[in-house]
Amino acid sequence: MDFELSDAQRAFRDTAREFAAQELAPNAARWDAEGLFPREVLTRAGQLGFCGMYADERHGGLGLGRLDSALIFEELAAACTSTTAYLTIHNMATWLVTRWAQPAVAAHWGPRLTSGQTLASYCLTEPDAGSDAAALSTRATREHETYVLNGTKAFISGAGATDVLVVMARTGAEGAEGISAFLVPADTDGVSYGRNEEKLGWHSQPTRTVFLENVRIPADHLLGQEGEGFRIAMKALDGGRINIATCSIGVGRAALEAARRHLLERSQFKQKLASFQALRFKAAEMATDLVVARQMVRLAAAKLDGGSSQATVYCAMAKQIATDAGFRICNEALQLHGGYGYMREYPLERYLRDARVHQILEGTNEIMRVIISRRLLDEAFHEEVR
Amino acid sequence: MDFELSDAQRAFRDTAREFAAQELAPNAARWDAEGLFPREVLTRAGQLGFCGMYADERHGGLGLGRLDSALIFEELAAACTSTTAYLTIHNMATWLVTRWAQPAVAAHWGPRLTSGQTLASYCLTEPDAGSDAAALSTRATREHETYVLNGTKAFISGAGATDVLVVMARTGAEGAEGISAFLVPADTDGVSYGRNEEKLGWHSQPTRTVFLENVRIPADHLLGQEGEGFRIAMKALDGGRINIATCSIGVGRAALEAARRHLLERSQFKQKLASFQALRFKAAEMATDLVVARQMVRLAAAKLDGGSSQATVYCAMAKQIATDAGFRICNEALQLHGGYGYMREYPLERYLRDARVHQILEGTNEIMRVIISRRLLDEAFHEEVR
Amino acid sequence: MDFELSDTQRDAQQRARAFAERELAPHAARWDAEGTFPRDALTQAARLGYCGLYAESRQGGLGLGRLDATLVFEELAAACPSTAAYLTIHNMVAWVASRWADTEHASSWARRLTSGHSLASYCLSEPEAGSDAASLRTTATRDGNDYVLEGTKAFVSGSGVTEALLVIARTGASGAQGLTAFLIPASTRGIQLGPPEEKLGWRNQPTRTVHFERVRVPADLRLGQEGEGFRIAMQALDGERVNLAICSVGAAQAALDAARQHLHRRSQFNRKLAGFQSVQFKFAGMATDLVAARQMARLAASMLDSRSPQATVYCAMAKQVATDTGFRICNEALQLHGGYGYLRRYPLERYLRDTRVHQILGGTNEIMRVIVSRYLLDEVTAGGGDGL
Amino acid sequence: MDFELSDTQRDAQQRARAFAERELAPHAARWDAEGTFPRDALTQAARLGYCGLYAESRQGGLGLGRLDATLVFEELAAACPSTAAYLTIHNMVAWVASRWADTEHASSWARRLTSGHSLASYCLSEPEAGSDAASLRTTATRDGNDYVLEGTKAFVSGSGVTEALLVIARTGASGAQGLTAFLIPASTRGIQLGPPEEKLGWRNQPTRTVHFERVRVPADLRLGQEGEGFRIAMQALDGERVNLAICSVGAAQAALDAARQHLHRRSQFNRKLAGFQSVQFKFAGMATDLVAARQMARLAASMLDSRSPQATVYCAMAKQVATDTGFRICNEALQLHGGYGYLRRYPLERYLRDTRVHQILGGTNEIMRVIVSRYLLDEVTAGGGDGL
Repeated sequence: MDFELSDAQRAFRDTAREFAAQELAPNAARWDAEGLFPREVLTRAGQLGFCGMYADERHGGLGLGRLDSALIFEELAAACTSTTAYLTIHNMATWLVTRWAQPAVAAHWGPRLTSGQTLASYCLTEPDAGSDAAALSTRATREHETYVLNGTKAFISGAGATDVLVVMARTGAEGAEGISAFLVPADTDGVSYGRNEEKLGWHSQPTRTVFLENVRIPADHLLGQEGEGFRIAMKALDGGRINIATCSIGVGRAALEAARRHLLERSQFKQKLASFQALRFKAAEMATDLVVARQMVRLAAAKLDGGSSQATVYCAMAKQIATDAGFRICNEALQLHGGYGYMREYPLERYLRDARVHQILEGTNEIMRVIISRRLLDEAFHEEVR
Repeated sequence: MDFELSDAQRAFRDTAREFAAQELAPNAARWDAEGLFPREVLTRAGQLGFCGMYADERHGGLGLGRLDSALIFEELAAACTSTTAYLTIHNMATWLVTRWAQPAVAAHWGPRLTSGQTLASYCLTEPDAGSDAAALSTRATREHETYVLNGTKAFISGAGATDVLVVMARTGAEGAEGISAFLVPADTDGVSYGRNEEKLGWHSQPTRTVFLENVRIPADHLLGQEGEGFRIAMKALDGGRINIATCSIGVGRAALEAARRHLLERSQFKQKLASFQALRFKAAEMATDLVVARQMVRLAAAKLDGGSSQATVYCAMAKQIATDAGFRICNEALQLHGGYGYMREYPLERYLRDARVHQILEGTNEIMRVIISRRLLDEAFHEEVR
Repeated sequence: MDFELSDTQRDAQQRARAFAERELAPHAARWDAEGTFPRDALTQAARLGYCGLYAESRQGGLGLGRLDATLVFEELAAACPSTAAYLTIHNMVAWVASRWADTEHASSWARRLTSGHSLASYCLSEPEAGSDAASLRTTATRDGNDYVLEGTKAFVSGSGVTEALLVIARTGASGAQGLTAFLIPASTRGIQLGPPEEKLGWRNQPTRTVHFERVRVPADLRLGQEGEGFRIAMQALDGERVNLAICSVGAAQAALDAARQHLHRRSQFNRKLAGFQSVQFKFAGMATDLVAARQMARLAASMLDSRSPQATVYCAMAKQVATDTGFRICNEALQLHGGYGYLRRYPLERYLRDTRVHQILGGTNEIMRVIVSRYLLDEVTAGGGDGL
Repeated sequence: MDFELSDTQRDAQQRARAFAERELAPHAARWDAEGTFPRDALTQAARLGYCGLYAESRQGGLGLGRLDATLVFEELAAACPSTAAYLTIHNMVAWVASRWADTEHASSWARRLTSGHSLASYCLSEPEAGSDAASLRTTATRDGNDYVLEGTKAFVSGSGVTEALLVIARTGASGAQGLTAFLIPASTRGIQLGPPEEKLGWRNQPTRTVHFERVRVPADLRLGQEGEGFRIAMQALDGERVNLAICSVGAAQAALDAARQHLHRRSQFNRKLAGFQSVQFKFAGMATDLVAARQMARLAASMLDSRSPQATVYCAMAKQVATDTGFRICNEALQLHGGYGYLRRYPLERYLRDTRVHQILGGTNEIMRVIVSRYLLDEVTAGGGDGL
């Protein structure tokens, strides 16, 4: 057991911090205000390898572990949570493709995705299957050398601005076993989009409903085997949860830093805010919560890297604790800013808006409790989760 | 709508406060340490009418409302929560007898109970029917002019030291409709007791299991009609919940007052504790929580007094909020005392121990949520509860 | 002690609800999206007396108690928290004007406010004096029959669309005793407005910084005496804290109602959300906390009505509890909606944005704790739990 | 970065668990009820090296790291929180003795402690100096080859049954620089004990006030130099905070395990408690918080092991989080047991009583916030979230 970062990890972190300071931080408020999807900056992130962090090196990925990736994502998210959150989704989709696509398909799309030339969306959720992914009803029907997809996907990040869709669809019977995964080029006939949803936050990435109407793709665009889709989706989600949790750590850290500066600069009643004990205690609690959350995320990432059979439950724990802590810290930092916190001139209200959805996405935090309690109460694994 | 106490209410409160200061406060720590059930003091409380506060005047009760009674109980509980909690149970049982016993039985037992000469226990819970009271399995079988009772009652306050048992038993089929209520003189053959349970708190009242083995009582000791027992029990519980909530208000108030004194007296780092802002904020939150909880209790009591069809849900709300607040305030007051709070020399650790069970008794606070959500989600009453 | 609403109170509540459902609810989302100040709806509200609910009747107000006013504000806030909150600010100013106007000139303005012919903004906070009102720097210097104002006021709600400004400025020495209140026509020369602030919520009312550069105000628009300004401002704030508390309650009630509908409509895992016990428990907790918050707001309002010496403490308690609870309930209702809660198509994210500022305005909730702890720990006569 | 325990660590953990289940768990309830100090069990523990886990090996300690020690303490605390907590205090003193003993006399005591032949108490707090250790008033005046101690120490765990006292006393000017550490045989003339305190928990270890009246101590029992006492005390406290944190984790794990069993055993409404979703969610929250608390304790321990300059901050964080979490989990596990949780027949109420003091001892959790906020807000080099 060793809690120190290695030299390589420090180097990745520093590179990411520098990129974030140059490319993300100066633009985040504007992207939010104007609803801009920063395609070019994402491509530049790709040049550093950040579009395929844990994709394998054969396909142009960095081949990093999840723990290493978390260090990078934290730095980026501290500068622009919304953009980084999209980037984590792209990374998840990229990993899926490089890991499960058939060789020719992987060879074609892998380098494009890992380099960030091509961007991806992940299409799992449906209007009537939110938390209950196994109930999805989008169908993929085999017709000779093609699959034909029909259905509707909801809350799709990046949709309309991305080039590739990773789609979960039903090829078999009801339930989890009937689901398969597909790579769908976004320009395929029959793919259309709903309007860009107006949201509380995450304004630098579009969210749209994706309609699939007789979308015909080559049969080799199946990822993995038929019926393997749910398992693939769940594996992707484990990592996705760490990613989104990391985004909460990043934004929470940025909020804490802003609060710290404000406390040291602003005076009331002829004293610096930093001299009021009640505010000091609040800052101490925020900092402690942040460290707790970060530890949980790193623990879960290490479990995933180590192939632990309990990785799923650790990922669920990390997602719940870190996204709750992230929102709470942002909200408290806003409060410490008083009226200024409510204004767009300061980043706090943006942090609050962006962090809020992390408690909902990639499985709501209620679903995290379902996962955790199922493992710890119903199954025999209790002893191992410590 | 009027939030002021009437002159009569102030008078009751003042009488109770005086009694509490003279008879309860000086002895509470000793009763706790030695596990003494203060029978004589309870009889003296009876002389002031406190053993039959909301029993009718014909039977020697004061005929007060629940709101009036709550004012009295709060004063007593601030001096000795454990004893007052027992007293509230006695009041509940007394009310049950005077309200539902047949005239001759009420005429015999009523004045004895309201005067405090005779003390009562309330026997609802069973080892296998805690939250699920309708599943109780104690049976009462009619044989000519008698009922014969068999079964086991758990967690009975006062048992072994009281003279009368109010017992819920099954006379009919399964479920709530098969339950009837009985008055059982404690000296009836076949009544026996388990050992005095060792508990975290509530040491001034014994808690025992009550065994009923062929306990034969006259048929006129039935309270209300056959099959009416569950309804009676639930009505009693509405009031019981306000009572126990009030006990939490009382002990919370005592804890807050102790904390206040300590903050004003104790110095650290060459300053009074009362000058540290973080501790000041904590005290402010405790005080606010106390006022919130007290308002909820009074609101619920007023709903019960007014015969509101929603009284049950308000009582459940009050019980949950006030018993949670009471424990939290005691716990925070203990913390504000530092090491002293952990010692028996100070009352805080006793407050904590006594307040803890209020979150469990008279329906756990989880059951309160079941009641509230059932009404507000499942039934059509939503609009009225505001 | 009596917790039931009278028939008159119920009528007032019902009338407000009907008005809110008709005039506010259908437009609230649009006003928010487009940043539209709902002038017409406020004019409609004025016809029901809602621009001078507790202003004195001799100046055209309804002369209601604060408790009665909470019934109205709660209903309006359930339909549009931002509009209701602005209206509470206007009512606060109208009340101050009606109570302290002692010249014909000032009274004419008071009547314009209570009738809603003119709308008002409140200029108290300054960039360097948020929580610490006694340290205000804006000055009002007597010059013949006028006062000349110099200074800057921050976070002024409604500024730019309102006709009257209640301004607290310094006429004397430093500290609380040197402050004086003025009612100033917004069109007075020398008043400069900053750009409208971009905000998380309260987007249908503009918020601006207001600069006073040699603003000349006739002395007969002074409210009360010189040096009385801090006391007036604090009394106004007591009432406004109750108002913000009840606006949070109203918004939270709307959020709870929305959640209830959603739980009955939406299914997951082949079961209505309302059928999951964890959801039921969450809902029960929200409902309980909401009832408690409403009680606190009403209790504090009634303390104001009966001029209790502890009213300030209770107003502070009510503001802290109800605005914290209100935001939490809106946030939990959003969570119960899952992804939909995050979308503008549903009202939850707006409730969250609009209620958030209630924890900050009218004295932050930290300042509320300062007030309560001061009473609890510093005042000689205060009791602990007993004195409350 | 590596989160897995090594094989050696797992072995140590398993050995501790086996010891705890055999020697502590069967007796913990009785020791609590009867107030029995478990001398025999501690002697058994000493055979495994548990009386000098991280004491220096040249003085007979095992010389383990703090992280390794947490593995042992956690297992012991899961069986008997009070005994484990006392043992952490003994280990702290044994470490101080082993680290700073620089005379043969002092070293002989250090070896007695690490071997468990003698047990130790820690005398730091005074009636008027709880959180504020720098203001200690107990004096040690040099007189020839001796020091003469005068003063009173409060809340001394184990006093009356232990053979050695680590005492921090004032040899110089006021403030932190004037303090010095001594290791004093408990049998020394002039040491007077107050009556055992009645406490909420930790009932199998006596707590007393210790009075020093002209207590003459040979100078070769001084630990470190004159003026080094505060630094020694603070270093000892850093480690003890991690120890208390992990003892809370151990107790909470035991409470969680008990709750899990109960939920599978007990039925209500014809269903196992484990089948109710609200119960499942509560349980999930407890488990998650427990894992997080354990991580924090281990992180802080590893900071001590690597002598990180921020170790004090992390120890403070870990102590606050883990002791708050530990108490909360014990309390929630009690609640999940319903009425049974309140009875002594079940261990929950004991866990609650025993863990409660961890939020107070070793610096209250309020003092932990003081430490963290000082680092965050006052130190020039500190970052915000980034520097952590």
